[in-house]
Amino acid sequence: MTEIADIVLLILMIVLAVAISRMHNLFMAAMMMGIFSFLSAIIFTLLDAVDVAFTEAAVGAGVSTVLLLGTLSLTTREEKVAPKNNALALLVVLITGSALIYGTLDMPMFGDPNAPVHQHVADRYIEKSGEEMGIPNIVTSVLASYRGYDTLGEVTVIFTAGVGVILLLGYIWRKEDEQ
Amino acid sequence: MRYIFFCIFSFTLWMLWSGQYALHHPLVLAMGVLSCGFVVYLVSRLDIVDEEGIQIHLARHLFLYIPWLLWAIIKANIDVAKRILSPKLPIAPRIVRVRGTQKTDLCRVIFANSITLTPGTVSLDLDGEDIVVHALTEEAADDVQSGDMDRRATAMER
Amino acid sequence: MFIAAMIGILVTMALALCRALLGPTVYDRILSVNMFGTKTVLFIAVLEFLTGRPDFLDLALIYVLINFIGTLAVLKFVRYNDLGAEPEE
Amino acid sequence: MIIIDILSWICLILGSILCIIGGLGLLRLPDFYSRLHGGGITDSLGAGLILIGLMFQSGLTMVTVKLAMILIVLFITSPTSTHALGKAALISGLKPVVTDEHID
Repeated sequence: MTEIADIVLLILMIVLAVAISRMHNLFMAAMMMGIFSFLSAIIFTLLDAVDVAFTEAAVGAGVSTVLLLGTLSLTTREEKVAPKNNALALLVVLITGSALIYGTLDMPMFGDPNAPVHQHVADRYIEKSGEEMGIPNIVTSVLASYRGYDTLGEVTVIFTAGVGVILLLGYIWRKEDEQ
Repeated sequence: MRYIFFCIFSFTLWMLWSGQYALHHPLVLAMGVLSCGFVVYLVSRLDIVDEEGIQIHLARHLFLYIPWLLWAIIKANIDVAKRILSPKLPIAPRIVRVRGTQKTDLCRVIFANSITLTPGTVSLDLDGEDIVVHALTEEAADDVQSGDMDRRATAMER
Repeated sequence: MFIAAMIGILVTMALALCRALLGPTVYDRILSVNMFGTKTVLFIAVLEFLTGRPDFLDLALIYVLINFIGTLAVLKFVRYNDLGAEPEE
Repeated sequence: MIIIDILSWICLILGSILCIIGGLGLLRLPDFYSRLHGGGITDSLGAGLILIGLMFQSGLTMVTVKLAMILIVLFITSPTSTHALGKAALISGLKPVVTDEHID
């Protein structure tokens, strides 16, 4: 039943992606990225990945739009005209794309219960995480406890990136104040 | 006093959203209390809680106002939908000024938002006592200029 | 019946997307992005009823709020060309 | 039970039809300020009817409270953002198309 929605949403996404890549006004492109993030959030919800959709809501639709706009206010709104002759770029894109598609051929089918991911620890997470962690949300207990060190590393990376952005932007503002 | 009310309000909201589970787990409950406290701290820094937030006496008038507003919205929706669907597109957009006789800011906001919520009229700007309204049709403009909605919004102040 | 509502919302999304791609002015595009956000909220709500698990409506609630804040941030950027500017009035 | 189902179906279908009409309006109406009204249709009654139809389905549960909350927040924020959008366009000097002479 939800296949109709899948197909329509994916078509809309492709249309939008082509439109974004052909757009020269960067502000318009930032707006279209907002729509793109709404679309991907719906697709995450369709795939039952509600936690990912939550993150997409906070990061994709909220923070990243604001970050893009902040970047635009520091730079220009128009894209520089790219050189016309880009046969080499097309070749690189074609090779990379075909390599990626070739790589996906080895992956298990979507939703296949015999896929390796579902063989080892997934059962334990589903059956035991409630009593072991005392948290009803399995995703939370996997992220915060079973893979706690992973998450710690990710958070460190994100924190470093955030500090870097603040330092860079703060440097520009300080220079303006001194003038 | 206002902050205590706000704190109770936000904690009630938190309990509604995630409370069923938290009642048995002191840790989760503590997290909820902490986050509520943090939100109240942030809001107190922003200094946006004032007397307008708590006006219980408005609720009594809202019970009368909301059904009337819903009926107005339904009528306007049907009218605008007909006009969009008809092949000739019989619209006559215009800009009119409407006097808002409300004293308090809150009632003015309710009035302006009601104008916008009714399809066919959109409030564009506040200019002193006047509200600049963009109307899609002549009928919608006459409707909003007749002052019926204005009277009802002003009646809420008492 | 949920399917009918879902299809209706999808059609509206496609129409809003058309306006976003055609839109002559910046404001047309912001309007259609805003409308797209509202439709996302409705779609998620309908979808959760369609799949029979209406437990995640918090997601739709978050989207309502994010959509509002996002529109205001974008408008502030369009107006002052800077996100940190003080309002003039 | 069946009456509630029929009521909710009517609400859902009317809501989605109104949404589509609003989308058509967004596409057909001639200038930006008129298009605001097209957006207004979907935001007010279109969204409201769909959410009310869903409320009929869920009965008196937590889900209904959440749906009602979404409805209230939507009814407060959507006119506010429409107003902000119109005001920003007006200040930026985008001239509305008017068919009549009596401006201001």
